[in-house]
Amino acid sequence: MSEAVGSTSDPGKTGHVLSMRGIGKSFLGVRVLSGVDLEVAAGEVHAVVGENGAGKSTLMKIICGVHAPDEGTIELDGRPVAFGHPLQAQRSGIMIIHQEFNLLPERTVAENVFLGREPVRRGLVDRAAMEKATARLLDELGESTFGPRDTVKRLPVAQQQIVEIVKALSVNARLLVMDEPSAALAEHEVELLYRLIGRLRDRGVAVVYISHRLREVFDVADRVTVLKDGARVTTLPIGEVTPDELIRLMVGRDLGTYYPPRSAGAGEVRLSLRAAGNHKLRDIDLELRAGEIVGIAGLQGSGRSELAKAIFGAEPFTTGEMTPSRPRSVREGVALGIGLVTEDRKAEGLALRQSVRDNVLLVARAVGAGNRGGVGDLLERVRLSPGRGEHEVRYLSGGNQQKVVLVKWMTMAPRVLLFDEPTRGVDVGAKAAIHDLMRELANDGTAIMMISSELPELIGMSDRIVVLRDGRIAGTLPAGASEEAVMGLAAGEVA
Amino acid sequence: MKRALPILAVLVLLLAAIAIANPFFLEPAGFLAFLKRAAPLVILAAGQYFVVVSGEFDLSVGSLVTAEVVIAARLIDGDESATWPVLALLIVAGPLAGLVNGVLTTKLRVPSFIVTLGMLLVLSGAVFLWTGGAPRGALSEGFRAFGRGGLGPVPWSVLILLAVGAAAIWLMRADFGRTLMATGDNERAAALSGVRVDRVKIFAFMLSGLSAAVAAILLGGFAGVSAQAGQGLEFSAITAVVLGGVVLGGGRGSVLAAMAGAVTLEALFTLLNLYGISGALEFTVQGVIIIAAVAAGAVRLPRKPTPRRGDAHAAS
Amino acid sequence: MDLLTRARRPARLPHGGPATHLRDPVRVVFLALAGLVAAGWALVALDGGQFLTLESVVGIQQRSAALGIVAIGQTLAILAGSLDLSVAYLISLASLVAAEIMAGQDGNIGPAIAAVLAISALVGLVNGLVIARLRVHAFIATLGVALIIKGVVDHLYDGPAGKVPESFQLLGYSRAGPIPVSAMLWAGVAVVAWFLLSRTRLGYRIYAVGGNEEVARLSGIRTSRVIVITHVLCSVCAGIAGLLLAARLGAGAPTVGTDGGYDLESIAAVVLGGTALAGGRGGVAGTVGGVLLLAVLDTLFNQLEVNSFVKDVVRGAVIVVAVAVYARHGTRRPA
Amino acid sequence: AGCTTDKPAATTPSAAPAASAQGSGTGAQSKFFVQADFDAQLAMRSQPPEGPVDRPWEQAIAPKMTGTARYKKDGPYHLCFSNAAVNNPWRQVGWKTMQAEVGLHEEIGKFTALDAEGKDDKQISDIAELQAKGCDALIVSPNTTATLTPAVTAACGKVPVIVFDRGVETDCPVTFIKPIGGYAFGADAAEFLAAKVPAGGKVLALRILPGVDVLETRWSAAKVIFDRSRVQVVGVEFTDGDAARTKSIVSDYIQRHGRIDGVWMDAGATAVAAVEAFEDAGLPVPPINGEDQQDFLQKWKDAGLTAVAPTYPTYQWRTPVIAALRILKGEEVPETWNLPQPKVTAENLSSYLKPNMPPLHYALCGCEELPGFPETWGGRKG
Ligand SMILES: Nc1ncnc2c1ncn2[C@@H]1O[C@H](COP(=O)(O)OP(=O)(O)OP(=O)(O)O)[C@@H](O)[C@H]1O
Ligand SMILES: Nc1ncnc2c1ncn2[C@@H]1O[C@H](COP(=O)(O)OP(=O)(O)OP(=O)(O)O)[C@@H](O)[C@H]1O
Ligand SMILES: O[C@@H]1[C@@H](O)[C@H](O)OC[C@H]1O
Ligand SMILES: [Mg+2]
Ligand SMILES: [Mg+2]
Repeated sequence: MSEAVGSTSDPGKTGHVLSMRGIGKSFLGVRVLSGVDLEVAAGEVHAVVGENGAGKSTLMKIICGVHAPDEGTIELDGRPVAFGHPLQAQRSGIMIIHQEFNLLPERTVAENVFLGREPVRRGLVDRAAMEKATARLLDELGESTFGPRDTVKRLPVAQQQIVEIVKALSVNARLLVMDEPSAALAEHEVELLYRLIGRLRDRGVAVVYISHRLREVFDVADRVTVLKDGARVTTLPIGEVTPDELIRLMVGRDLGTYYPPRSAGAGEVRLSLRAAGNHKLRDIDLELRAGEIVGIAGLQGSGRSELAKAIFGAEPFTTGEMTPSRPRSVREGVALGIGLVTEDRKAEGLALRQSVRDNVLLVARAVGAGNRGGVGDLLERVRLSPGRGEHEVRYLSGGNQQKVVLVKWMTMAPRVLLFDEPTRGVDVGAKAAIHDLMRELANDGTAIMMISSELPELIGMSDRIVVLRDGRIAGTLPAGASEEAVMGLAAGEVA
Repeated sequence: MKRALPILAVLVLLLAAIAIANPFFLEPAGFLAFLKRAAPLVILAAGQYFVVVSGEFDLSVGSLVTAEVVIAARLIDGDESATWPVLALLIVAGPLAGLVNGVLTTKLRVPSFIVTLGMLLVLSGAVFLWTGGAPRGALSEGFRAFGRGGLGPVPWSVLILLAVGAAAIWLMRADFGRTLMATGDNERAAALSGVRVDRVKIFAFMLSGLSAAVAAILLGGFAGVSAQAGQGLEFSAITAVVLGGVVLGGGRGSVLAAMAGAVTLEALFTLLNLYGISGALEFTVQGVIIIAAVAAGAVRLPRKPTPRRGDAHAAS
Repeated sequence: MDLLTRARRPARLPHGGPATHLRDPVRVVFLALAGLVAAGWALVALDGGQFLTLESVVGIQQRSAALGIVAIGQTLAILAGSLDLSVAYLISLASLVAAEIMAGQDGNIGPAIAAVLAISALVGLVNGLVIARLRVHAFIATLGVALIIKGVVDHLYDGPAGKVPESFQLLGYSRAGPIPVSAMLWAGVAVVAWFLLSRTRLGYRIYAVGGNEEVARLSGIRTSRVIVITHVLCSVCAGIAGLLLAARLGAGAPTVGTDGGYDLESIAAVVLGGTALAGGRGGVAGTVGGVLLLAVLDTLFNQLEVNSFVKDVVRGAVIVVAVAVYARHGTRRPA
Repeated sequence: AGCTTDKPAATTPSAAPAASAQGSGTGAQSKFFVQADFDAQLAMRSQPPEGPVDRPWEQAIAPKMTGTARYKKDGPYHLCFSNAAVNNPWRQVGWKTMQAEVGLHEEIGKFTALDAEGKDDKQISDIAELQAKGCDALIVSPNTTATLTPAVTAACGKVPVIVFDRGVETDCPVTFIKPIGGYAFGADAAEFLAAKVPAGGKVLALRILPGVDVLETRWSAAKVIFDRSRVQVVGVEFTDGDAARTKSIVSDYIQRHGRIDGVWMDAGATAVAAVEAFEDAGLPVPPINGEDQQDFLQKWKDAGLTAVAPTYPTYQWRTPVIAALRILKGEEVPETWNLPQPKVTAENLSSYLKPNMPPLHYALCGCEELPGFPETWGGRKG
């Protein structure tokens, strides 16, 4: 805490803590931001929204010294600043929770929280002080399941996210940037985040909040800035805009209805589980039918991803039965006609430095089958111009990347397709396109299972919702069930 | 191909400089002699490429080359009729060593740097244990022909080099190559797409072993049996691959560029020799050029983001 | 009562069962070391000899001191996610610089040590800058620097040169009872490095940079600086080893570093000690164990007069097996 | 325990004067060159050795005997050997020969050998460790001359020490065993070339590596001879003892100079590679020297080369064992034991050529009568 910079010269609720003007930035000749203005006042929660690739994260990285802007000025409390390194931003009281994972798995919680700012006494790192301060912060958050000395890699993802939040709070920041802090959190966990943000606001901290979940934006923000194609569209008090208007501002058009219409009815049984289980799952009975989208709900760690991976063959089922047969490897899963759109496309779905084409053909090449000729048609079908086939995937927006993953499985014409968080971190426009595609695939006779932590999406898309709790099926709900009903089952409360 | 351009430019420049100092180099015989000398390293670089692009290292190729030459000499022992059986044995033994490297790396999850370092120690120890400290026996004339003789004016080594080069390029365009590349880029994504990543990597190590076997046949043929046949070749091969713009860590670079890197390295040696840079300072020049070339080639591309849920460690 | 805590199941945190003992590589190395000493005792006794005589205990330490010091430096580099292949040539260079400047005169010892440390630091600086600023992979960068030093050394020297005065040779030969001065020097370097890693900010930053350079940078750490400093320290360790070898040889020798195979052997000792080659995990204690393990193995082979080729085979196998054991116990859970 | 040192009291290395005679193409004279030693060795070549004619490893040229009565003790003896390395065929043949020699003597109760694997530092520790093993005599084949001196000096105080092959910079060992030496080797080859290569002819000199005294003296003697002759030395190159490198270097020289009229080599191991470079270029092989290795002798015969092969006989590995026993029995031994150093010529080639032995075998091993011959040396019966 020795270097923490408090807001000693409080500009008051009127002055702007941060004011950026005319910010422009290009990467390798590609213009990513141009002429962006952003002003954030003390005690304000300022949401920044926009489609994937709109430039939100880039703007945030400029604020905190990761990137230097090509043009424009940044003022902090009215004084111009130019950060050459994240360290300088930190010293000026700017903290950020990055969109990307930002912890050292091999180090302890306390070491991570104070990373780069370790307190020293007589030249030596003061472990005790560090751990005490971390413990206090965890306490403040009501976090009691882990302590300052636990190694981060042993924590589940949600708890790792808490560590990141604690890390940001450990500095008495005057400006806190949160770039999709909720992406790894389940909805109810977001509630806690709200409370934290509220407390920071009361303390006069300026907060920049980025999320693709519009509901969160309306829940916490005071003002919202919309970015589109690297430029600022507008900045509005949150009370002056409706969700539909906000979407139109982001996408530039009306998106109409949120979810495609449900199908008429389910067809033959494509896959069924009887009392299936493993180290994490118990007594799973489940049927997936042609033409049907089955939603899987549950809290973080309830076993949803595990279920998808086990059906797919990436993890084993050790008990029970699966028909037509139980795959013992991914290849056997693929041979059974099963595909899996993983929940983390960058870590598990894509080879980012390979071309779109190589990614799309990966499954077909791996198993030596599939429709290789029709790649161009498939790309067109998901509205990716076939000309982009040779582009490296990492240059695509999140939504387009997700489409590549989808096409990868479409080359195999799967009988069963499992979607794990298919729209996580995907903007509203691409999200609607993916929803449409899922329904199209179902209508073409594919059996679909969909996991999502976003309840409106899950309820909007599913023909049937299976709720998992602690690795078991807590119940099954019909299409259109209420959020309360789902949550009740998931959390084990009497609904 | 685009990534191969800078190295090809450097290569042309070096070749021109050699030609100026030694006009004989422009004659077919002179150029063929150069290619013949470069062949073993180029072949090794092609083999090393498969391993590097899959995200691994193979430090054992140098001692594998030595081992193969020494084993061949002892087994053939000057007996002409043993030539072909022993050749066949070498061609099998190389990939076999690669198989062990690959299995230990993938199944035991030991970094390949360590596995192949261990293999280096084990191979050199075992071979000399078997021969009592120095090579014994002799290679037959038939064996030597691959490194000494030729088809008319074209040395066998050059023909073999062309064949290996064509095969390597073909392999990289085939399903194997594409899945290997994807594995080097993102192993987890490849595995979840049905790629048998262990098998693909093991195969890459086997190809590296095979290239060592071929290089051993050419080197043994060229100069006869020697305990130094493969000395330092692992470092030369990795250097060549990197000079060709292939990225240590995997997932990027072309096999053609890797081979061009090896030719460039050989051209560099030739040039330094021609201009009479004193024997020792040659190393200094080589060191400076390697660092400079790699530094110049390291265009600052955006780094791979570390995803929230992924394993924070890239494979070594 | 908030949802967050209720919904989460308790994290699987380590408990002190017997399995976790084996999860710590440092314990494994020292257990293996103890086992080897016991086995050696038995084997040599069967052979009619005595394993731990004063001479062999002194021998083990003398044999491991130089490698030990280099390996400490290498540990720092590897922890920071780098590695240094130039140490072997630097050792040769350092021994020559030391012996040439000393030229047999006691009065020159000070300047000679200063010069060696300065040159080593310079080499480390170059290594570090090439890696951190020019963004050349450490493997290639340090290999390149190794070639540069080799060229210079080979160009200037064709055999042992210089002379180390008697008083400085004591560094290589004196001992207090069973503890040679060289081993004390090694212990000193190890303690300093341990202290650095576990108690100073620099140490924390070395782990951070090795664990994930991008995370470190985003957390406000000047990663280039950490890498450069680490390489300077690594090279200084190699320089100290060069001084020690000069004291032992009485002269500088252009091949003493490469003959000793200090480049790959130091890396092998580090990973044998459980430090992850990818960086960010491990430490000095393991390295000390790794070096001692190699030295005891050497002594055992010596006593049993095992052919040196068998040694290479065994050594190669031991290294691979050890790292395989760590891989098995270390990273069960995906992060 | 107080402070102890295992270090010897004082060493006085003889700084070799660099008698530099700038010659044509041969560069500066080696700092290892000592005119007196050069003269002595060249003279020794024509001095008849003393001792049994059929056992050259027991012969000595102009021996100055030294008494050893103070080392006399009763057997059985424990002999120890600190070996620099077994890393090339020459040392491999020698090591086999030494072991066989040990086998001949029942009075040797125990023979302990440590291999330093080419590492100075290890050999220093090895020597220290051997002293603790209760050796009656210590044989040392030093890895490097200067750097092993302190360790050998230290050992001298405790046991009788016998040094052979490469020397040390102290005369504390009871005896130093070596063939006549490098000057004689280098001169034998250079004189041959000077005689066979026409005036103005281009000679290429190939050396293994710099800095090893026994190799430095070979080249420095050749340099003296070449400087006096009318041949032109167009290049002096280091081959690392690597056949491929040798062949490449020779090919390059042929390419650059159009022709090469003679090849001088400081060691024979890569002589065949040099010969092949001419063959592969379709040129006649010029006068060349090799060593007494079978592959070269065979090539010589098959291709009818104009060649000579000075030797550095591996039978010298027998002598230290013999010397050690004599010392322990209190018999006199030469202070410096100069073994005869024959050369293979066109006339006596056939007597050294042994087709049943492996190609890297050294003819002058003196091992033909030893038990286990020829199999132990990798040869075939018949
Ligand atoms: N380091 C970089 N190098 C090159 N291009 C980059 C880099 N970082 C971002 N980009 C590109 O800049 C554009 C804006 O990316 P940015 O990450 O800021 O978008 P975003 O609005 O945060 O999107 P998302 O909602 O998906 O997080 C994208 O096209 C992206 O590919
Ligand atoms: N309590 C826990 N301790 C350790 N790891 C956990 C824990 N809970 C979940 N994980 C890890 O998190 C990952 C996801 O687990 P799981 O399939 O159970 O979650 P999920 O229901 O899909 O939740 P989500 O996908 O939202 O994280 C798995 O890799 C699992 O090992
Ligand atoms: O020891 C030396 C040996 O290694 C070399 O091959 O020939 C000369 C010897 O002195
Ligand atoms: Mg973003
Ligand atoms: Mg999940």
